Amino acid sequence: MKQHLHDLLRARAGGDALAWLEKALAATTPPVHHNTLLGYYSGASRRMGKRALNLSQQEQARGETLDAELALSHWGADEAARALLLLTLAEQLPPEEFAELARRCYELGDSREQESWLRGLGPLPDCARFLASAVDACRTNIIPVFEAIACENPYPLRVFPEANFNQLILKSLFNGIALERIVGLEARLNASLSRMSDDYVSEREAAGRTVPTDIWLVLAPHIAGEGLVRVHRYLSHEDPAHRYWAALGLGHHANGESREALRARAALEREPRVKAALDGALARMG
Amino acid sequence: MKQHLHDLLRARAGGDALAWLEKALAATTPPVHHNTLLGYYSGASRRMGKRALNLSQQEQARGETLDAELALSHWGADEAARALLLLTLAEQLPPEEFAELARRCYELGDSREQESWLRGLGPLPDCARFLASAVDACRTNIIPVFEAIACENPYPLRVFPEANFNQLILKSLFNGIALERIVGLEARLNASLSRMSDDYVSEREAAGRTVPTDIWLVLAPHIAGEGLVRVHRYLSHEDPAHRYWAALGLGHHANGESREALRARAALEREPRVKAALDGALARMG
Amino acid sequence: MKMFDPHIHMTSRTTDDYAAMAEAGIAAIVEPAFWLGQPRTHAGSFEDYFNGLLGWERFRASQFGIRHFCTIALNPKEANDPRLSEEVIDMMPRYLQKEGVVAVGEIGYDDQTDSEEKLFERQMAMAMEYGLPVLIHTPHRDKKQGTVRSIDLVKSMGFPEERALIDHNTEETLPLVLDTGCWAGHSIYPNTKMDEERMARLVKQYGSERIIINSAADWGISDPLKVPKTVDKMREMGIPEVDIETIVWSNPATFFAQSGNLNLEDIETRPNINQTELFDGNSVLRGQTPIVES
Amino acid sequence: MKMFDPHIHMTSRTTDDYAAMAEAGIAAIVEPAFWLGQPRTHAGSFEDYFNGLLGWERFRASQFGIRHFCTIALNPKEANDPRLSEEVIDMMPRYLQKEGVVAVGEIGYDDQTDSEEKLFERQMAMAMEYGLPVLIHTPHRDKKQGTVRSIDLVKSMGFPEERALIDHNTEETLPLVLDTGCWAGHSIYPNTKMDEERMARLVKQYGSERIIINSAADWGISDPLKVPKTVDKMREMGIPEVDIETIVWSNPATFFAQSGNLNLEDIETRPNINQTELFDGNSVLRGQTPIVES
Repeated sequence: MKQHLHDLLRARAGGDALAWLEKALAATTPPVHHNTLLGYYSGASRRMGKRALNLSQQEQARGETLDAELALSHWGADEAARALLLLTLAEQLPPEEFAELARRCYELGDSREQESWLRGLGPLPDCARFLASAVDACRTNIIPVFEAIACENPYPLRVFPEANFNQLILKSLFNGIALERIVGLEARLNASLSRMSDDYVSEREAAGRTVPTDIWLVLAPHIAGEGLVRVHRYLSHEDPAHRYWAALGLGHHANGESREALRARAALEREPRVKAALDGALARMG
Repeated sequence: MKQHLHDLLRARAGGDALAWLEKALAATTPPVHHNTLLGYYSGASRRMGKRALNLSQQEQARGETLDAELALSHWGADEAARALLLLTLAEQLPPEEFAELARRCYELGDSREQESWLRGLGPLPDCARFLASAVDACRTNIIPVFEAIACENPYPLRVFPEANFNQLILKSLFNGIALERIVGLEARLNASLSRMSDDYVSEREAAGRTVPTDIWLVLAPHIAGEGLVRVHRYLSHEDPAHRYWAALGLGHHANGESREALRARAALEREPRVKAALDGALARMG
Repeated sequence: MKMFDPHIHMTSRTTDDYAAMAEAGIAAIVEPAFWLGQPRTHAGSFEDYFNGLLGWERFRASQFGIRHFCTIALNPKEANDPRLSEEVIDMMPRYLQKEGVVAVGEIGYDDQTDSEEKLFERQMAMAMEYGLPVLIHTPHRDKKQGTVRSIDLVKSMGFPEERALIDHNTEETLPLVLDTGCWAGHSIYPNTKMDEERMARLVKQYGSERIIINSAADWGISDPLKVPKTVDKMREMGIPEVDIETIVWSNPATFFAQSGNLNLEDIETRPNINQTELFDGNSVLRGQTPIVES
Repeated sequence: MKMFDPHIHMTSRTTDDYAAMAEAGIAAIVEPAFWLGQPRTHAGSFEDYFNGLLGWERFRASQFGIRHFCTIALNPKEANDPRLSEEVIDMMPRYLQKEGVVAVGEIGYDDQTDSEEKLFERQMAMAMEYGLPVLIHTPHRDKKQGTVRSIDLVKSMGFPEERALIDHNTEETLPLVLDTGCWAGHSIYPNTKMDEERMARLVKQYGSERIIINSAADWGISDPLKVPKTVDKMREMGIPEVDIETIVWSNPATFFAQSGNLNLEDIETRPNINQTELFDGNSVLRGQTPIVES
């Protein structure tokens, strides 16, 4: 990954930027002066620019062999440079010193630096040691920072314990962030998440408010009783988005209880996208 | 002073309050637990109440033999208790430990605690070591805290270097605090203060704004040239307060240049208070 | 009508807000210690924040004739860094003995993690030790579960229920709180959470006993006049004056008076405003024509 | 008319203020690091404050389509505690390399003490090292003397005058500043310091070259709309549009662009507002109907 990032930057950056980058990378040779490194970590936006990498097909293919779930194409040049800097540091420093310095890069970062740091977490060696910072980042009110850890990022899928993963999903729902943007969501569905989502729908309904349409994807799979009845109700909702996500969620339902409801709806459904979702769900149930 | 404060509190506080006070005083015996002491320092307002001591004539007389310039009668019971606590600590602790703990009492204090601390500075042994905190207190925007160091308090008179004393006077003028409330002001008049006050009047006049009437007390004594001409102009101002303070200030003028102006005004003046001030100023010049 | 806003973060609000609040009849407020929109990374920041609540902010309020009280705590959103939380907890006893402090709060759950629970419990114990009420924040996410867990903790610790105020209630959590001896707070927000009309409906259904409302105004889109606006709505919907007054004055005053640091007689009278002294370029009132009351 | 408020402390202001500013035409602001009404006692508080300026506050502004820049410094009011000032100065280089930082400031004199001067000088040297402009606060007390001393320091250090903005000018200090190559800022306050009409008169007398105006709004009685209000007054008094635009847009933009962190082309276009994502109970927009621009 280190080599890949370096190649991507070399293919894009101008002479001044590359010269700066090489100087920054040279500063990773021990003994490392931490404040200098923190300065380089900050300086990347100004020196490398923030344009997205926009990978070519060939570059994309190479990236996928290294990490199929990393959305490198959307990273800015500054973000790639920051990830490269940390990957290089990880090779140069003893693990504890590296972890301490990496954490300071996060804590002292402005929003863009924090976003870069969170996006670049996955490729770091022993990345689970940064779990506390990643979970803490989920508490932020700065939506782009939250998106950097929650969206198009495989780190939560791979490292977050269930409780933290569920909080991340709930916060995405609160913030109107499409659940499709969460990497590996279907692999992390769980009973608590269904229960929490169901409580959230109850709260919204009691307050006379609308419900996020994609909530059914995480609510339906482990729900029973009244909650399941409610999903079935939304399966016939006038908004096709509700019908679509309810069908998708029911497709992940642990038992076959919903087969009848799905069949009944499929018989009436006119919207092709929803129809496909209903058929898919029925097919999953076999 | 310690004994006097203790007696004043014993004559006023109820049984619960006194029991609390004795417990607090007992906590000053080394080894002192700093957080406990800080707790007692804070608790005084709640336990002793904030009513002013209102000294009897006899108490007043005794206080004046100890420190004629301390306005004990206006201190609250809580403030007296805090001063007593610090005086007792000063006897019990090595000087450095005492100074450190005393400073924390100030830094961690709410406004009332800071006011108490500032009012109680003068009687502390080697009180000049707290100059930095006292000067820092003058930067506050919380007017009652500023008043606690600036007004009815002999500490600035006794300890402040000229530059800090002048800033205190200027800030009092900005805040509309009557200069009469500053202890020993006449003993600290100086040329810089006259120059700074004169610049302030120029700034106010250029902005088309009014000027504090008592500024002449600190402006006039060391002024010459155009500044002196201006004081003479205000000596005939339609507001008698301006005339009064201009007369008083000119009475402190270093040379006799103003004698003619004072005499001319005295011949016209109808306001008895202003007339007395003019006569007094002329008498001072001999 | 004299009103009390028992939950408002004035540190993030302006003097224009203070002026409008005083004009609308708000005579007393409680500013709970919470977070500032972004996590702090040093215990020293908390010390400076607490000092600000007890010093500068109290003074700002006094300039508009508003009595300012505060609560002190390590809030749950910043309770997950063990280094920081130990230091903040260590400094709390110093603050809990100060006269402007009327409760330990906001404590409670945010993400409902183990470290939040540990600090929630420790601070409840401190409130018991210092004889103070507690202000319990309930989470935005998984609110009902968070409320149930908060109530369970109050009960399992034997914390006096009449000294616990559980805040940010909704239609679903209010009956759970009223089933206990705890008080129930409601944050009235522009367009979300609880609004004026829903609140008035809850009062119609449940009455005024142990019901408290607040604006929770802060650095987000919020409205420091939500208490008076909810009063208007309650009137419009025919709720008796005595119930309204109970909700917006007696209830919060009675609850926080349990701290021993809020005197019910004192707060009946508005403090004198003396703005004459405030001409400094650095004071809240920069040379405006002063208001003087004798 | 697009306007720039180059000195406003949004940390102490509300989202209502942001909304009103955007509505009035303010498209870019600079928030200088200053003090918060009460002295901080820990360097960690400054770190959290600087992080807030570069993170949370920038995000809040972006939600209203306003570009937020900041300046970083240890201000003179808090420059007298040697322990604290060393630590803050040590952390500054980390911040001076960040992209949102357009100057070192506010530096300068407050009480005009020796320690203020030492830190003023050190921070001027840092600005030279990092190629940044400086924002120089002039004192309220003994202002003229403080301005003269500030100008003397700029000259004696050989600091490039075109990169120094000397702020809070009055009738008496403006000609002193214009006699140098420095820029002259003016803080327009409600009822005091400089007001709209006096400002317009100064513009009539001295023109628009190197003249900058700001609201300096903060936690005191101040007005975040003083820039647009002064624009109205200047129009009313017959000052040509081109001069007005120079004062409220080109001048501050040109001055801060010298940092390399403010791109003149970028700020000509308003950033897209995307509020769709902000439904969280903890975001600035708590579930209000979102504004979406494409």
